[in-house]
Amino acid sequence: MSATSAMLRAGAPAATATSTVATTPFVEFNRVWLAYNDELAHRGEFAVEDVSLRVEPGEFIAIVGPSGCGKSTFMKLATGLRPATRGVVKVAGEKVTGPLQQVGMAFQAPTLLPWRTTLDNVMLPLEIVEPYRSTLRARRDEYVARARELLRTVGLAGYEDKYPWQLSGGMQQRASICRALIHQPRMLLLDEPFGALDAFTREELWCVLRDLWQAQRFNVILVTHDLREAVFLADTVYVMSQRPGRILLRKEIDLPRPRDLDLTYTEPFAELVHALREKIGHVRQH
Amino acid sequence: MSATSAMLRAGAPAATATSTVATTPFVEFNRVWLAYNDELAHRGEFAVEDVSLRVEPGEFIAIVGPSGCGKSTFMKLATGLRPATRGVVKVAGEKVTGPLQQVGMAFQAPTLLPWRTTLDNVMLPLEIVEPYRSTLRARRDEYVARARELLRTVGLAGYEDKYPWQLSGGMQQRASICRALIHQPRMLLLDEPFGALDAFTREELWCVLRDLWQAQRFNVILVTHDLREAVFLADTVYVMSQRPGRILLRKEIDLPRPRDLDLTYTEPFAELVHALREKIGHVRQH
Amino acid sequence: MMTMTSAQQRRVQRVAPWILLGAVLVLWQGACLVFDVSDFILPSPASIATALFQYWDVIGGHAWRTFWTTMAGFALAIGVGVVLGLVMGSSRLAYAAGYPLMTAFNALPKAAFVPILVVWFGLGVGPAILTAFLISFFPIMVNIATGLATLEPELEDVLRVLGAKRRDVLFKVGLPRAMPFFFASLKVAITLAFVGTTVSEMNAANEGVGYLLVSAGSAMKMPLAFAGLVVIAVMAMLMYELFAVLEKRMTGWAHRG
Amino acid sequence: MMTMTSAQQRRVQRVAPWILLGAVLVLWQGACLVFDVSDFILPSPASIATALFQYWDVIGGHAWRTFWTTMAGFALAIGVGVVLGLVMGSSRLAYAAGYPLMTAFNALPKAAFVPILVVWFGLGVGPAILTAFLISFFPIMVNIATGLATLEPELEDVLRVLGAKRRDVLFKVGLPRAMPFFFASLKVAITLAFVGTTVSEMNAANEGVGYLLVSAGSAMKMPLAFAGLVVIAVMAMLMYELFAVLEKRMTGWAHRG
Amino acid sequence: QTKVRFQLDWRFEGPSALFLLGEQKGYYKAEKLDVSIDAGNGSGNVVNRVASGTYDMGFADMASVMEFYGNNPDAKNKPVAVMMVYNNTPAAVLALKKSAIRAPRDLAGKRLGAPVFDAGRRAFPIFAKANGLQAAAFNWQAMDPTLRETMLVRGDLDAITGFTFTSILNLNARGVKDEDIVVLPYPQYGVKMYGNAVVVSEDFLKKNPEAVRGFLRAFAKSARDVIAHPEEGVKAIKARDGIIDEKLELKRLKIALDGVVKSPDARAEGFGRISKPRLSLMASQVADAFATKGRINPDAVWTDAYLPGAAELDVLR
Ligand SMILES: Nc1ncnc2c1ncn2[C@@H]1O[C@H](COP(=O)(O)OP(=O)(O)OP(=O)(O)O)[C@@H](O)[C@H]1O
Ligand SMILES: Nc1ncnc2c1ncn2[C@@H]1O[C@H](COP(=O)(O)OP(=O)(O)OP(=O)(O)O)[C@@H](O)[C@H]1O
Ligand SMILES: Cc1ncc(C[n+]2csc(CCO)c2C)c(N)n1
Ligand SMILES: [Mg+2]
Ligand SMILES: [Mg+2]
Repeated sequence: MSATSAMLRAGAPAATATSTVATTPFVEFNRVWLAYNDELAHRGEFAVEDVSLRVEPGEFIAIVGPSGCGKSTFMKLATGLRPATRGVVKVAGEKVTGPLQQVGMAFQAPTLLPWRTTLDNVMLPLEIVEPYRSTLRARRDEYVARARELLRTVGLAGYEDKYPWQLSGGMQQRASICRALIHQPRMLLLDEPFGALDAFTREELWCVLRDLWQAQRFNVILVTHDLREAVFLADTVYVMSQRPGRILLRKEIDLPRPRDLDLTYTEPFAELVHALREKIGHVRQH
Repeated sequence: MSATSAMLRAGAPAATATSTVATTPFVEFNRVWLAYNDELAHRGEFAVEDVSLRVEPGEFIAIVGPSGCGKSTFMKLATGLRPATRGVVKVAGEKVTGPLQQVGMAFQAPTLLPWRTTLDNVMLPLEIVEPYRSTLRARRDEYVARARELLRTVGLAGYEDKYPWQLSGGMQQRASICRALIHQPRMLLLDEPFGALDAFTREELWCVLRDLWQAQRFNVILVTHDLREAVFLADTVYVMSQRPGRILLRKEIDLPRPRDLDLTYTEPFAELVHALREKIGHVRQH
Repeated sequence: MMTMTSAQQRRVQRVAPWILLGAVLVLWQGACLVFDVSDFILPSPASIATALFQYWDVIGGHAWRTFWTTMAGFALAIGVGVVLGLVMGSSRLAYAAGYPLMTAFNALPKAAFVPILVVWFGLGVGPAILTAFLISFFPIMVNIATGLATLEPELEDVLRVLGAKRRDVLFKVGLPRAMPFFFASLKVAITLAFVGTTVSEMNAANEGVGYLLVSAGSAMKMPLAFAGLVVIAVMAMLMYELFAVLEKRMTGWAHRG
Repeated sequence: MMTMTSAQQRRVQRVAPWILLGAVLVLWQGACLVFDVSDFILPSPASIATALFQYWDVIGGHAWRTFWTTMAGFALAIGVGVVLGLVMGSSRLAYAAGYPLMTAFNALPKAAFVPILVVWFGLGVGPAILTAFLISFFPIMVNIATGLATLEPELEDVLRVLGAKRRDVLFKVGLPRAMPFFFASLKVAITLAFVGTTVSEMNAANEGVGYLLVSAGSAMKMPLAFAGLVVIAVMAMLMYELFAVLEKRMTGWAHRG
Repeated sequence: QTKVRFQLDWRFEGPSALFLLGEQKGYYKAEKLDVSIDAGNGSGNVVNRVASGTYDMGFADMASVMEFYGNNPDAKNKPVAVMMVYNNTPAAVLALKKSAIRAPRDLAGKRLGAPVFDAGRRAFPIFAKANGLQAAAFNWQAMDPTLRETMLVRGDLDAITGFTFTSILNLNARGVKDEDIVVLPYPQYGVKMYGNAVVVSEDFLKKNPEAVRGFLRAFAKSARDVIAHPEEGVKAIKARDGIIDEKLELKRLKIALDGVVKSPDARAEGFGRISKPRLSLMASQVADAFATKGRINPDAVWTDAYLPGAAELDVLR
């Protein structure tokens, strides 16, 4: 994939995903609680409770859990969009106090800006994030070409000049993924990015994401309801409980890399998925 | 499910789903084309092309197809939200010229009204559709109780008085499904209603929908990306092509009714799903 | 700001307008003293306060008259403005036909119409109410129409798919969606309504703050005239506070930033 | 309407304002004839047209003066209104502190300030430009502030998550989202700007339509005075058309109903 | 009881005592009239409102009345002057002593200013002609009445036109002493125009001639009292409008009485009355200076048929 290779960024972290040696973790949650406002906090209604986890540099983690359990909330904590009510969130060793730089995020809803065309929506991070911001004028053509290439990768060639409301739901979601990727972030957060896609398109995009990650080894946090997706892509899968969200289970996926789509039809893969499914089903009974 | 039985409506059509005798079809598409505006029509860019199909009264159909192929567009045609550029759409024997009465629709995006609480959003159809509209004042409490019961069924008990933006993505989607059901429509259109839900919640809602349908035998058009969902719920599955959307395949699902969740682990079920998947994969190569 | 609790912030926000008001008054008084501005040009806050105190009862009477006249005109403006806005916002034809003419009409100084209104309605509250109405319905109409015209079709479809009538769509989706626009326009319209009443009273009345303004002007009591202005300002501020409360209640869903 | 093509509809919409204008004129002329309204109360369209024709050059000169004066004041109002709106809309403290005072100030008839402006800036365009500015910046400010305050946090988050600075969020999301509000306010503000210029010219000027109004009024040439009003109305209508075109271009995304 | 809606030319200030004292003392009631007196904003408006039937009677500048006749010859309900009150126009040119303007001829080349509707400004061509000046040579500045004296004091203008009893007081208030003001009253410089008169609409006159007679009787009585005791008149104003400054209004009233009500011309012609030749001259002067559409017939503008008897009318003796 030419777009993928073109995106290999000089400063990408070199650590490999599977190294679990005592490096400082890239993302660290230390007993984090969040209530959406003071009043809810007083009433003890938390959206996530007592979440602790460590993500190594370059690790790909997936989060699964029932609807409304606090997955999106977790994402907001990890990017600093919401401050923790209690506990500490650290990213790259520093305490998170506000939104981070160099994050790419695809929200659960596509949230494309309705006054921008698809292309301009995808270009948005380049207008904000350095070093693109200051070189945008000089290298506009190059960046536009990159955005077009990325859109082509997700099957949106020919829709660059359409407005968001002229796209189907799944197309909007794909454009939103492009927007999260375009500036080659060090940390990529994807909140159910493939939820509105058919199985085939979805699997294609799995491969796109896998290749990008394989080449650049950024950190990924993926929220998904599709256990096959989680197992295929992630190094580690976290399972969250019903609301208020706690982390119930951490499952390392030790399938070899690089992984191929055919892997999903193999026995070990199916077993991992099944095991996760069982666990979640079991947890739900309580 | 008490909500389900409480909803048994006097005027529900009596025809059974599997009867393919020469009744007049409930929904009939006759070579329908749609372009989103005049200009696109002139350029020959259609969102759906030459769609013909017949849906019997009380039939449950599912539509699958790649992202952007025109499924949501098909729904808009079926409800009369969009007029066909060419061809004729008939519902209950009458040509569709504008939005129909007595339709229940869950859009792809939740589209809850942000100034209404969840409960008030669910109550909305009762303020519009007869006979609820004229009896709303007198029987408000009864209707509120019904809405609460319905919300409980989809796991939203306790969230009745929250505003949409205080709900998670999946919760919004469930509220939107409730809004489509509350007024016991004769025709129910669901555009990827379970896309944002985890597997377990999703299967629970399959059963809720199945029971409601079994009891009332309204018409359902379900758009989905989940082939298991389509096969489990529908009488007939239609497969659409890449854009511009055409109907490529019509597959009758002759699994016995009532269907149980365990059915999804049986051989015939898996075979049907696999066959559909093969077909779609094959079609995609072209 | 970062370190303030939300309760503290709310308290700061409550006193902020008073602090700003105080600062403005101090500056004004200072400028009057330093540049020795004569009362004929711009009376100092101190002399205005003196006038306010001295003529309290007279001003009160005029103010009350201006207040209820304005409220009457403003109520009319809300009614007509909302209805016209609904019509313009929901019919492209009405929009295309009516908007340019409405704009044209509203560019005319309403003072020019006061004599005509006096001929038709006599001296008294009639012209004042009508002037307040004529001057203030336009922003309401424009904002309601814009609110409706920018309604997302997706939200409209939620009702249309139920077979809702045009009226239902308007009242269940259009109007609520236009509420933030409506409240923005109310704040503009109330100020214009006061201006309208005052202008009309300046031209044709024996009562009201407008009359007070010209009468104090010709009696060469500029501080008194400015005291009249201050009273109008206070009334407008009170109305603003009322709208702010209503806005918070009714469009809280839109203000969750 | 159902059976019209969109091209036909567009044509109907183009002629609609002219038809309405014609209807209003015919009604007005009819009323003047039937009720025998004298020229000194409300001149008939025919006599206004006569005056327009007869004094074409004089009116033209005054109109040009009023036009550019208004444009100057209006440009100032846009600049200041947008900036203040940005400040108010993005800072809760500024909103809480400034809004009530702004409302209060805007409820005062600007005519009362013209004498002060004249004393400071002399007779001439200065007071007229400033009056046009003072009267018209408020709606712009209010609407921009409201547009920003009602911005959906989800859209804001799209930028915040990139580590965007406050300014970026404002310019990339806040302002575009506020554009429909902005254009609504422009339509109100331009009418007010014309009113402001005219009022100022009525009070202190030797030129401009405002001067024409009072001098024609005092010479009991009401048709000429109304011809002046007509010219203002036409100028306002032209500006409206300009804004309509701009609005269509810039906020097409919001008007897709 | 006949209802009479009466419109003053201006706000409730000094000269309005002539009308208000009678109201306070019940003189109109005694004539079986229910009179309501409203403040006004200029003679032009009085003429319009009486002509349109909004008011039955009013107090307006004779020149405005004549101008209305000249411009609206076909109007059906013209105001008719029935009693002269300001026998001379109160208009004057005013300047500051330091400007070296002492006589009309000194005005040549000077900057003049006044509101466009100011009676003195509009009649200035007549003043100019009477004093050998070229009216067309003057470049006027227009402004709101509230600005006129301020601009003169600030030196933006060399001279202004205005009513004596307004402009002198306004100048005083701006710190200019009487001895530093040069006043060139029109009547003393060859302009023999009449000032304000009581006007009645033709309709009202036809329907209620007795009411008009009664009104004028009561008004003459009121005027007599005011001339005898101006302070009492000022108290009547104060009762109507609480904000007035009694000292100031007393001074204003006295200037008005001395200058235009008890002027030598008034004493010669008699209070309330006019002289036909003088009125005819004024009619042609107004038609020229105000460039009216048609000529003005002085006999249509004025009637003395409703004046009270000499005993009641001669308040100046
Ligand atoms: N309002 C619109 N204006 C113009 N084109 C549109 C509009 N809405 C949809 N389209 C186009 O119509 C085609 C079909 O869209 P539709 O929403 O029906 O797809 P879909 O099958 O529902 O896809 P998805 O599974 O992604 O929701 C798309 O190519 C889209 O770009
Ligand atoms: N802005 C908010 N204000 C108050 N409560 C909120 C807000 N956003 C989310 N919540 C609550 O927080 C809880 C967790 O929400 P969150 O969006 O994180 O769930 P989720 O795991 O992403 O669910 P889904 O899979 O349905 O998207 C929910 O119960 C929701 O009601
Ligand atoms: C204080 C004052 N203001 C305005 C006028 C002007 N005026 C003279 S005639 C006329 C026509 C009104 O219908 C107008 C406005 C005045 N004379 N006095
Ligand atoms: Mg979520
Ligand atoms: Mg779709």
